[in-house]
Amino acid sequence: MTRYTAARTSIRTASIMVIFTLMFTSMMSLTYRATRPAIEASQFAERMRLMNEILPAGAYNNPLLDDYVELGPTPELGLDRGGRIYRARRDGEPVALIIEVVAPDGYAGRIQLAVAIDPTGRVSGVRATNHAETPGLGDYIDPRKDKERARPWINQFTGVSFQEVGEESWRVRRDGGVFDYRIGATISARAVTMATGRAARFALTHHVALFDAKAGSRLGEVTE
Amino acid sequence: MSARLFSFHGGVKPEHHKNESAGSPIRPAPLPTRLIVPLRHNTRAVAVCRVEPGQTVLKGERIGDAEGVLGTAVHAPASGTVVEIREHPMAHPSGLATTCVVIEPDGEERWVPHQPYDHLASDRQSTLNYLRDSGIVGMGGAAFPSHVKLGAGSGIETLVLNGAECEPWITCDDRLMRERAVTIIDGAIILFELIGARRILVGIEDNKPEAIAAMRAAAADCKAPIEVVAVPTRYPAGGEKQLIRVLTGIEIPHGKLGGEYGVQCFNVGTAHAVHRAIRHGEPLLSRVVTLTGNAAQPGNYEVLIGTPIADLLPLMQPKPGTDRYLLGGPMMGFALPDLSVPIVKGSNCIIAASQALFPEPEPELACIRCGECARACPADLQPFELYWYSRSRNFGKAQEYHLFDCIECGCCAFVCPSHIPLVDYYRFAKTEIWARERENTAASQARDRFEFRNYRIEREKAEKAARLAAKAAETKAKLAKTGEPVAIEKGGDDKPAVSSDDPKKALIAAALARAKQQKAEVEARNTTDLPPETAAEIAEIDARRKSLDLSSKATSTASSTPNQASPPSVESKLPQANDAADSTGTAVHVNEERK
Amino acid sequence: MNMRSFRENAYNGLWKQNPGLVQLLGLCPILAISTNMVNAVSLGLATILVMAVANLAIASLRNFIPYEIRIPVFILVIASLVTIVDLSFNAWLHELYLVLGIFIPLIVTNCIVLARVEAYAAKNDPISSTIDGVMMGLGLVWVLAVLGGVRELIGGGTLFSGIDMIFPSLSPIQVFGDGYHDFLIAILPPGAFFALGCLIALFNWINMRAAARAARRPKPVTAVSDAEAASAG
Amino acid sequence: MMTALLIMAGIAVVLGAALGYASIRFKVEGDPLVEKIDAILPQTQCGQCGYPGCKPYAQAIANGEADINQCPPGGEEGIRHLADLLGREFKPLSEEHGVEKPKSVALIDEQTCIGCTLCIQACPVDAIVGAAKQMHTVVEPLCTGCELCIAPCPVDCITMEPVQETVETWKWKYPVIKIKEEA
Amino acid sequence: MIHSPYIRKPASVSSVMLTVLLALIPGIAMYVWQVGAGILVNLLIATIVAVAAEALVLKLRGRPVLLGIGDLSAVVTAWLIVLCFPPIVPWWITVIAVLVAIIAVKHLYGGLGQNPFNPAMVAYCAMIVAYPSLMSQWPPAGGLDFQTQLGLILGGMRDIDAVTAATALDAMRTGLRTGAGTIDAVMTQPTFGTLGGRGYEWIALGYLVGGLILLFRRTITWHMPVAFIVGLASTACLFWLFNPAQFASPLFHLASGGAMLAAFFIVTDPVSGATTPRGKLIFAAGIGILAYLIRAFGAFPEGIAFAVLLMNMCVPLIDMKTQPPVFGQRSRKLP
Repeated sequence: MTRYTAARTSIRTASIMVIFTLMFTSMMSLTYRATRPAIEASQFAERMRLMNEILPAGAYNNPLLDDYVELGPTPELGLDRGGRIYRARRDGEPVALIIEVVAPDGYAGRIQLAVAIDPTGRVSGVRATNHAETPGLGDYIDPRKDKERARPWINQFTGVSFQEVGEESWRVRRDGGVFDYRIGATISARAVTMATGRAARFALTHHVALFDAKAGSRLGEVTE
Repeated sequence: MSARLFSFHGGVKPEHHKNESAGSPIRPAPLPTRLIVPLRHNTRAVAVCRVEPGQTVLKGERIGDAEGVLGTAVHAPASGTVVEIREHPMAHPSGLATTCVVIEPDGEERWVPHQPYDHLASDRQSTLNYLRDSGIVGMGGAAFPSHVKLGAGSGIETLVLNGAECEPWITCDDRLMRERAVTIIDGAIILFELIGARRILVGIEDNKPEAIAAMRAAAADCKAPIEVVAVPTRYPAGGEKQLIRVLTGIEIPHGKLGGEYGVQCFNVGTAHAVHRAIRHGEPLLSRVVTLTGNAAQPGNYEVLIGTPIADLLPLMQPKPGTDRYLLGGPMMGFALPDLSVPIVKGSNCIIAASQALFPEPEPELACIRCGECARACPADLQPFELYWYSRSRNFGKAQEYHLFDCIECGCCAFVCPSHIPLVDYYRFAKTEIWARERENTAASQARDRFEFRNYRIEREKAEKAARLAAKAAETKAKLAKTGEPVAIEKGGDDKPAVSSDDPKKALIAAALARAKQQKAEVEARNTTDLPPETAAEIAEIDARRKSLDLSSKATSTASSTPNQASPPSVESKLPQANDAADSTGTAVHVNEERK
Repeated sequence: MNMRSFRENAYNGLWKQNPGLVQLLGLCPILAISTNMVNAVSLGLATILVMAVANLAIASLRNFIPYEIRIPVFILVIASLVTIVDLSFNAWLHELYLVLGIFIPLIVTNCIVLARVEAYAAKNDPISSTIDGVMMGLGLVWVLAVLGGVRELIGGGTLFSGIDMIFPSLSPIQVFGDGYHDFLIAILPPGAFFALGCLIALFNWINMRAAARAARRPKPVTAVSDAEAASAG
Repeated sequence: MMTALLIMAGIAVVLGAALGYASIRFKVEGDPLVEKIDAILPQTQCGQCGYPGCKPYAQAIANGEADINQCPPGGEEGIRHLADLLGREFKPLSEEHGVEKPKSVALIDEQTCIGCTLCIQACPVDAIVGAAKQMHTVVEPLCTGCELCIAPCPVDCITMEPVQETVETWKWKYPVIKIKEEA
Repeated sequence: MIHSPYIRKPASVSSVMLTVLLALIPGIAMYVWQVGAGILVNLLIATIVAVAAEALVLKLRGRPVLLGIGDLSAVVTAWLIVLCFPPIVPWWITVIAVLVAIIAVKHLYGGLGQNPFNPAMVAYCAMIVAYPSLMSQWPPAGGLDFQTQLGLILGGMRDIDAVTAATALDAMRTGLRTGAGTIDAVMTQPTFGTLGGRGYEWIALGYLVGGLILLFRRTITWHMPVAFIVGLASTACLFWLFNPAQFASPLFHLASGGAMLAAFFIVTDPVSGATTPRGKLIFAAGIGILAYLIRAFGAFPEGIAFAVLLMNMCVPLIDMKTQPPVFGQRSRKLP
């Protein structure tokens, strides 16, 4: 075998590297193209399943996932970079707002929640969409992980009205409120409870503006 | 009396047990039937024997000459006959033998002619040589030659006289100071004059008030600036470096002698021996030994060097229950492996040990790193770390933690709540490291010599090749004249050892070859190939002719080695490596005078 | 490809050179996802797929890859394959993807894939490389299954939790009943280290006993019979 | 899509070229491993390993030609050190290469020696001095105990004497941990 | 062959450990007086389990069993574990904790003297992480009779929430986090006494007395307790001066939680702690500072255990870097 100089070796390795890169990158992009429709369909189905968990399927009849408004950064809901609010209507009448809210003070960081609230401030359902709470300890906020399968903890918010409970009592029992928590994992419960309360108050104060906004529009500053 | 005292870190206060023997005055021990005088003083220094079996010697006659830097002379402790010169166990924990001169005393105590030595009239070096030839070594235990100490350093400010005697049970220095304070002070003044110090400090532990009083009385009578200082009783205050620290505040690092720091320390016993040597011309023939322990008659005896210890035991009448005898104090001494070993210049005490006085240690438990040992260590070491690394044979780490600063005083093991024989681990690690150093030195020496030999063989081959090439060139030149150039050129190329393309090299090779050839004309050409194949044959057939044949080869080998072109660095490396080994060894072995 | 080398591959992957217990490669995913058995096994299966395909691809292409750039090329191949697996799962096995979604990209960072590619596939023929990939993957799977099972059992008192997300007809087993106090530390990261440490200790103990027994027995045990014993157990 | 491909290709060119360049320019010459192995070997130069000296054996180990258990003078400890250095498993000394013996030095019986110089040529470290027809002597501190001088001697006047322990070479023993069961 | 020194000081590990146990008694007495005798039940359980586990492991490891138990170190570990735990913790938590400490933390690392971590603290951390709810149930001082405590420990009673209260540290933390107001407002809750937790401040005093006994007997040196207290108090003081409404006073921090127990009995563990004098100061001060930071900003109300473990990890480095200069190597050669 002949001895290569540095320059010749560089050219050789670089060209082989390029061939491999092009080959495998093309394979990746082809796969990406081939799978995109199926992935989007799956994601859509997944979102709808979540929506239907917190809002009964028959309660609305508008295309829920298309009827949303974009929110700008809203510290009140813990949304640093904005989020979406979906609007459920039945025959054009407002039924509920589905608000993405973030509880920043979870035991293991941020907890993302989807909260469905009707215009009177009554909670229709809450789900944790993303969290990293300690497995076996704080992850009971996800009903699939909750050991009390018959009566998941997070379902206690269903049907509770923010107006009736009052802001002072919208806390876990340990802090003097009305909501249960699990022993040893107060922080997770406290975070979810407080975030749900904030979402309810937000829905209560802003529901007119939110329902009136054009679908897909972006609300910069939500005002009264 | 107003001297400010300093303190050293650590130390312990064991029960001192001095009263057993301190009350009895020094008595001469009876002359033994045989004196066994070792020619070795310590692990490093051996004297050269200058007597023969059957020779008659006088008391004080020199029987061994000083050799080496650390050597001192050895003398006959009594007049009599040299019976034999043989290997005999020595006073060493190993119980190994060393060369000893065995003398049968005739009991007449005839002295060799001797007269006082005027050190003031002689120059310094000859006085030091005189002391060396009088066999003066440190009497504290390590037997370090006094002339070496006296010769080291200049501008010494303070002469420290060590009368601290901190080990429990030992009282020989105490008695010596009580009874011979004047001679000690006189010896100290001689030393003082020899090193040109500005003051003398005598350090005595405050549990020896009689000795302090006697020394003060003696000091008061002379003009030299002597101060007798009572130092707090705390083991190891009698360690040379600890005492210097206490008296002057100076700390002498490991491997250094006091001379570099303006202070020098001698044992009171040494001062006494110096007095005998200078004022009376008597070499060091005897020393005071404390016999104590589990004994009915503990006391102090003036014992001739070379007296077997077994001969001394009846003097103290050991009580029943005595199961072994310790040489030295209980903190640093060792159990005698053999009772026939002789008293040497460093032997200060023999303790009859019983289970009641020196019980078996409790079983060793795990180290809990409580740090007691570090608190007790007078060398400011971290004994538990040293233990950890010595135990796991991680010697590099142990040295990083200053293993060789350990003076083996035993304080750490004394206080250890887990009853770990810490000092044993350090001794093990130290000797192991020395052994490895020796092995490494030997290995690198062997490697160098092996490489040099290979180089030499290569060179010889090359020279042979060059010779052949030169011959070929000659032939070529001859042939060139006759006009056959092509074939010869090929022949030249066939010898790769001489690159004929470089004219200079060829010239050198030719020159070398010429020189070689002249020499080689008398040589048998085929010797290199000869030996392996035909050796046996030749040996059987014609020893005479064979040896003739080979003799020329051997001489050529021998002569080629030193004379010819210097090889790359190997020759120059060899002596250096040896020197380095010697100096590290020396540094490592320097012990401290202690009692 | 003969039976003998197949057995050797199997023995190496499942026991002797087990990636989880001996090579200790890919500790990050092993420790992170072994909180329960279902997650652990699922990721293990995805790893098998990636390892088999990656080994096959590299072994086929090995003669075209210069020594100097082998590592970037290997990583490129592995990363592409993992992306393809990830996308395919998302598109066509969406249920499984929901469980494994976040773990599949982790396979790229799993050193075991790169290690086998470098140590085996780059030097051997495609078929035995594929088998090596599968066997190493299976070795990882059983370790993951044991680890996940133990942690889940001690930490939560259940087994197969989350299986209903893959097979809706099945449900987790409550082993210790309701009164069990979850020993949370087993599920938390420290538990992963403890459990793996104990498993490795057990593994070494078994090996030492086997070695001791082999030493006592006059006839030495061959590697093949050991492999059988291992795969049977 | 094209952008992605181009970016990847760009990265590939740069990295490929850099690696190729580095592989030529930063090549490490020489083998420090041989030196490390050689430092562990006892330097007896006895050749029991099957190589003509310790350095060649070190070279052979580094090249993977020789096993680590072929050096009897190094003994078990030496094998352990080699195993540590090379990350291999310890294995007992290979019997075909000899057995571990206590360190010895050669001793020439001065009465028998005929001065043939054969041993002088055999000694790998030039530790034997003497000339033809003169009695030869082993320079004891230099002798590595390799035994290579024994075979060539025509009159069998060389014997190996174990090195005696002296006060200088004496070592303290490792403290034996005494565990006494009480009660 | 036995070598010098041939004489030894009459000291032993078991006498050291015995002194530690005796010094714990004032604290335990205060515990019984203020909170109830339930703690004694757990102490008994822990002692038995510790000795049994120690004996078992020593037997398995082929070590002399009696010698190992005789050093009493297992008992000290057991007592410290129980004294860190809530006194009404179920018996099986005590058992698991002791087993973790003796088997996993001590013997898996090689037994007494070889464990890099404080066994009692590892056991505490393992349990608070594993059973956070049960480990945060503290009985209010004088609130529970012995019968109830026994029921809780032996597992008869389930409704634990009803009878327990938060510790002072926990209440302080929750109070401040939920915005109940300032320190002063929180301190009016019945959990609090004059300085720390009601009743529990007396126990801290008991430990202080025991600690002084240890100091007096020279079982421990002054370095660690002083450095720990100074570290904790000065950090607390810094924050307190910065904002007295939101950060509790140094005295509160010293008197509540396990501060006093830690100062004299836990950070002073010789095996897992630093050994050089300067190292001891750094080690213990580090624990004090970390403990405060974890208390104030961490996820758990009490941070000493975590702080101890974190500093345990630094011990080899600390000991290496704080070696005192050896004799003759001091910078000043002349006084």
